[in-house]
Amino acid sequence: MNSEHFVFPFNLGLYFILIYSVVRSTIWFRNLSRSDKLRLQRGFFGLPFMQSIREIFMESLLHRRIFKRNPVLGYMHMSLAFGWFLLIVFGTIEADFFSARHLNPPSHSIFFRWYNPEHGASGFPAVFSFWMDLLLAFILSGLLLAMVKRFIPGMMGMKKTTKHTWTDRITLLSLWLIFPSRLMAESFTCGAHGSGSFLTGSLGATLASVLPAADIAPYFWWLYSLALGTFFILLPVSRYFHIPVELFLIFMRNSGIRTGDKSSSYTEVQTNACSSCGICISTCQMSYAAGINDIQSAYFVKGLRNERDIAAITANCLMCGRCEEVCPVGIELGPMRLIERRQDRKNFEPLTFPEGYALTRKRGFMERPTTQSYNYLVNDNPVVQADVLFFAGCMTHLTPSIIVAMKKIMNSAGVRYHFMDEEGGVCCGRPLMLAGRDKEARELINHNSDLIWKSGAKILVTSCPICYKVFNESYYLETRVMHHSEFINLLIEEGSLRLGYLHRKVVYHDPCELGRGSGIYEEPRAVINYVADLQKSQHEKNMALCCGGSLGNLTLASGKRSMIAADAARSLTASSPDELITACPLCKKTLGQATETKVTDIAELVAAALPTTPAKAKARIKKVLAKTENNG
Amino acid sequence: MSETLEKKFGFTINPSRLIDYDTSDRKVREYVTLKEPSFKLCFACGGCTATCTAGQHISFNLRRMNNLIRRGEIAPLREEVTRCMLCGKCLLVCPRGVNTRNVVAVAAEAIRKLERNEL
Amino acid sequence: MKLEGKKRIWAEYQKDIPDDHFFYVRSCIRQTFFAGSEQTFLKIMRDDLGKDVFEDPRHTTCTGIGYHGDVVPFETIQTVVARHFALATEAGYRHIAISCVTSFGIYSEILETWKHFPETLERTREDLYKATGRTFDIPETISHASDIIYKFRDEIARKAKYNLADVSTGKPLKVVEHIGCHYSKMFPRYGVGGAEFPHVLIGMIESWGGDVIDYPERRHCCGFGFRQYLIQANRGYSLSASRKKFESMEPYQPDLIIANCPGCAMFMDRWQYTIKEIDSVTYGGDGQGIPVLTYEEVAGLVLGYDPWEMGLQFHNVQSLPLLRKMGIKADPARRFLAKDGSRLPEPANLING
Amino acid sequence: MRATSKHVVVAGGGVAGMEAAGALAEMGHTVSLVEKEQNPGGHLLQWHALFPDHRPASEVKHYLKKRIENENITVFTGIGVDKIRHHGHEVIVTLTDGTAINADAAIIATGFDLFDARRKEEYGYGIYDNVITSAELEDMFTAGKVTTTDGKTPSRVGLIHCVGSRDEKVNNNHCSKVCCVTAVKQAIEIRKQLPGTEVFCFYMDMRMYGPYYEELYRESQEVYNVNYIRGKVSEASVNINNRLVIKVEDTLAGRPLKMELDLMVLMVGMEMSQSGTRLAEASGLKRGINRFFETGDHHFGNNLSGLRGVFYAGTCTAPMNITDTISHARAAVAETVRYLNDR
Repeated sequence: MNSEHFVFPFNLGLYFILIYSVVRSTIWFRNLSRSDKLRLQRGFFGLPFMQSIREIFMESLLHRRIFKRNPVLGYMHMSLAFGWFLLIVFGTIEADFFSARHLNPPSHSIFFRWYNPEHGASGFPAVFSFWMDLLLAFILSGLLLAMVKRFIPGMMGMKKTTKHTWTDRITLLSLWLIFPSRLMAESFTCGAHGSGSFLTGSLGATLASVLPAADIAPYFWWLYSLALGTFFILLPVSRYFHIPVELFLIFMRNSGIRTGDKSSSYTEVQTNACSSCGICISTCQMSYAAGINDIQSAYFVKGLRNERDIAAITANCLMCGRCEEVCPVGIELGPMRLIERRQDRKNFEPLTFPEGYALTRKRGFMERPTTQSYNYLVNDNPVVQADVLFFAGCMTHLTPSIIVAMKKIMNSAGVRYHFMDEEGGVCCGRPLMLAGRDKEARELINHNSDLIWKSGAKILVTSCPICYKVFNESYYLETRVMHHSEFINLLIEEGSLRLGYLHRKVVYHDPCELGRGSGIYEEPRAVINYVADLQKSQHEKNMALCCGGSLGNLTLASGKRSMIAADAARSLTASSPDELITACPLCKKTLGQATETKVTDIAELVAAALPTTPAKAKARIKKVLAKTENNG
Repeated sequence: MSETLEKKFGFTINPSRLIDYDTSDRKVREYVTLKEPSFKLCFACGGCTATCTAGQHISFNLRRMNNLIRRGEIAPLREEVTRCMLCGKCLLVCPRGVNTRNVVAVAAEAIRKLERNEL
Repeated sequence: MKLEGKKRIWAEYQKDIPDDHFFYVRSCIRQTFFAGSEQTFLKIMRDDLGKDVFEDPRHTTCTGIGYHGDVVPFETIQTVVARHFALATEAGYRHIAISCVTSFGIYSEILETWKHFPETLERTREDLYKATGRTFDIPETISHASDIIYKFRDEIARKAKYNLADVSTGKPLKVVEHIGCHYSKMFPRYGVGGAEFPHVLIGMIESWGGDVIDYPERRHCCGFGFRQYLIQANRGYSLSASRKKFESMEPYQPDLIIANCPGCAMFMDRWQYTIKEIDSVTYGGDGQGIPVLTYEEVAGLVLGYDPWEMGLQFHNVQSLPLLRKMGIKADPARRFLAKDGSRLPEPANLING
Repeated sequence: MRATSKHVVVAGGGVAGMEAAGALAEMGHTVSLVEKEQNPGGHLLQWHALFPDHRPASEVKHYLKKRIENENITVFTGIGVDKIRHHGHEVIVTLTDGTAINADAAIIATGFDLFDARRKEEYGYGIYDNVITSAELEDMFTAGKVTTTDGKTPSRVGLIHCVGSRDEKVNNNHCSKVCCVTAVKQAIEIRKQLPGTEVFCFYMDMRMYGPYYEELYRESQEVYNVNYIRGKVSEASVNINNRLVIKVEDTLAGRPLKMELDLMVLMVGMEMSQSGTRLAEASGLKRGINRFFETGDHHFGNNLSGLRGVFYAGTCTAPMNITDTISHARAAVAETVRYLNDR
């Protein structure tokens, strides 16, 4: 048989995937908004380019982030990606170096051994083929781990791993076949010609001693080429498409492109850049605390990619943002879910196999019709001028202790403030946004903005992180927006609060919307450290847990919520602190129901540290004396 | 009834206030119960309504709304569902753990579907 | 529907209806709108049953409409009724026969009040004496005229020339009975058969060969409800109440409605015209409207009286199809002729005129 | 033991009577248990399953049957108690056949009568088909199938609370306590037997006063989709298809509501028993405004009658569930024994 033909599948696949990627990325580029186009162009010829190269090396090849979280998993990805990369690089060098002509077709370097069976028997070539064998071994070790992970995820310290579609399976199979078949092919060839190094050479020799190596070799070269070809051709319709797409994503991100609030080709790139590694699943509290295992970001993204009806998945998420923190590809999962929630989708026909190759997705942005309307809101009440506005927020009205504390604090600091929603105000609009009803939220935002502008206040203090985030991000204000923890910190720094020290061991719980949501980590800690003994807890700052009460989730049943709350409370109180401090009325209520430990808002803690006035103290002493006399 | 008749008699036939359970349309109720089963648990204590943020500005009454859904009285619902601000305050007071916020969302959805004949 | 169940209830609500010597008090509405009924009552009582029924021209309205319309105070109406009793006493009658259900309700309400609050009786005696110098004895019995016809229903049946049946098929007519609210809903013990399943009209229908229809809204008010009808803007309530009843009885295709209350007879009749105008709906099996007759008129028909003598033609829904069914010969041409043969003005908008 | 053995007459062989008799006999006292029906057991005999745990009534019946299997107990059935009077050191109990029993003490456990639903004429009990009482529904459960009079499976059943309770129109202002939870229990049983049947409870207040009652109520909504409409049914009638039509105000919607039913179950309440009433009048025993026997003290004399040596047990003093009845009977025994010892 004429064995030369075996290169055909490989070539087919290679050229297909090259052309496909180029076309696809061009289309993505074309669909970008003008500003994003400019960003990308500017980025390409500037610093961002270098950053991207570096990031590609660190993340796409070395998989540093995964390494940090899970070394074994990191090694697996690294061996496959980086190993293969090196194999290609050195393969090409080897081919160019040792063959008559330079600039060979890719197939020449990939099937180098077939073309030069005698090569590397001795001398410098031998060193080179040793190196190539070493790389192959390196990759094979990673492959072994991959197989282990697939069949027994636990071994990789992964609680869960993603489920596969059948195209994924075929692609995976072909991927798995590539290197073993290369090993076998090379070994047989080497065996037949007594060449090859420690791996291919020795294995080849043993095989040759019992089998007609020369006759068998071609079959494995065919298999090798077929595996490569299949892999390349199926790439666009399988999860492994993320490998090329991730490179594109990195360039885009480094050029400053962000998700925004509408689906664009950037969201599409992100969708395709997800490797379904499953890290998001094992990080998700809904999974390990509430046993819900089909709504995590990996499934969400996969659903997007395959055009499934994912309304239920989209709604059923706490929006705590923990998955985004750990996503090795750095996909903006939160914003992408919100975009999906803003959509109004019906009649899906899931992508079928050939459609998977479609260069553009019909899934455009379909805005949901408005369901709410607040035309009944009028603010005809007289305008109140004040330097500081205090907006407690809906939830805070259910935790009056926080309000009382804030009043105490501001009074003792001599702050001239106006309690904006004392008689009950209007919702800040964030809950509506979390439910994907931005248009409606706008109505409330305008209503509140109007009040705030009229007040002419310089600082707007709120006790609710949910309000805080939306005030910061979606309100057009000249007023400085502060969460009360920030504000208290400010009062302490400028010395207008005299505080005692409470000898209490406390643990601080970062509310999602305040911590990950708005990046406020230090101020609350500073405040707490100032008045009490702040202990570390298992999950701090950007990896802090969600209390479970989140308004981000529309559909979660109260039972499941309390499971999450209980788990969070357990971990927070592991060091059995005297008090559990938080900075959100919703967290306070939710955790309060989940633990025996006293749950206090940071404001209450500070209020408790306020010195009691001498007069009061005297009165108390009198009382005590009186009592003792009566008793005695 | 035409203007002339109105003039002729000086009165009309008053529309009935009756809830006729056998003729009312219970599709919305079925949809809501399916999508948000906790809806069944409401025993009309009115806690949600008492704490309601929107309720301080207008007569939005979640307790009444639930009841109307149950009776299949859609007409008065249409506007009522649009009033809620979805702030979720009611979630924290409901003694029966009804996912009140989603009840509103689902009810609004159901009514939209009803109008599109998708129920 | 279990008859024995009803019989048990009827047995519990039997009232003592005297069999002779009645002091008859007329009804404002009836003697204006269908005077024939009261005339027929007297004719049946005196000619067919040979009873002594006395009328005093000095008898006045009981002012019930004013009382329920909130313009006549209770003290006043007590005095007015006391005067009626005085007239009866003076004429030596101890049994009152009342033509109007409103009056009947007023009388029973007042008697009950006097029973439970004797001071009001004393006050009334005083008021009446001061006003008219009259004194009175409380009558032994008060009967609604329908009670009396009920009592003698079988005697009437024995004298009957016609039955409440379709002569062509021999099938009994489907009859709806409607009882005035103030007949027994206020004081069940005052009504034959109580408040829930009054027997007074059912008894007549059954002994005269008809079939009683028990439809869901049987208990429902005809809609007159003084405050509703007397204020024009409120008449919509009155109208919709009647329609509710019609809608509910419609499936049974009734041939005839019998009422024992002036208001009911009048409104269930007149509203059929209004509903026809507003909703262009006419009820009744053949869409010819449902004739609404008083129990006296029906008794009269059974005894073979001339329908036009009784004034059936003065109802809005004409009863020609009904008469045909019952096999009663009555010449439509004679409907609006006066005794001397001169033409009376013909009412407009009659249903199946 | 025998030496101090005393003779006690227990009037009424229902739950309270049987428990009291059993407890006394256990202590070695001689007991004459007098029951007017042919078999002891009282209203329990008619019940199929009990709230709040759907336990078969037969288990409790069995317990009580065993309770009175004691040589110290003589059971007289088919005969009532006419009169009880205190004479010297003795209590003389006259039976309806004239025989007088001289005893050391007596316990009155004449129980209750179920409200006669015919007295709520507007509901048409005994007049319309398919209007039944809660007790008759229990018979259907025992028979194993709930059907309409013409043997069809009802597609909608309505349970009407407070029939003859909390209703001055029938001269009963008291709450019968057990009907609410009975309705919930029966609603669940109907849904279990006929999953395709809609069940509605029409209530004024849901009075889930006992342990696990509220849980049962919740379960009925969560698991069995029982519907609750707050409002007292004002009247029932039948339409041309012989389906019941009820009128009620949906007080939560503030609007009148009309509904067709295939089966209407009246949750009949408890009233002072007629035998008890006769006994009270003959023996000059006081009765409260609720017409049940009036006890010596609401809080700490809840078993004391006006007569020395005569004590009350169970629902002859007020509506009670079985648990409370048994406790009350035991309390009555304690009072009796204390009296016998002090004497």
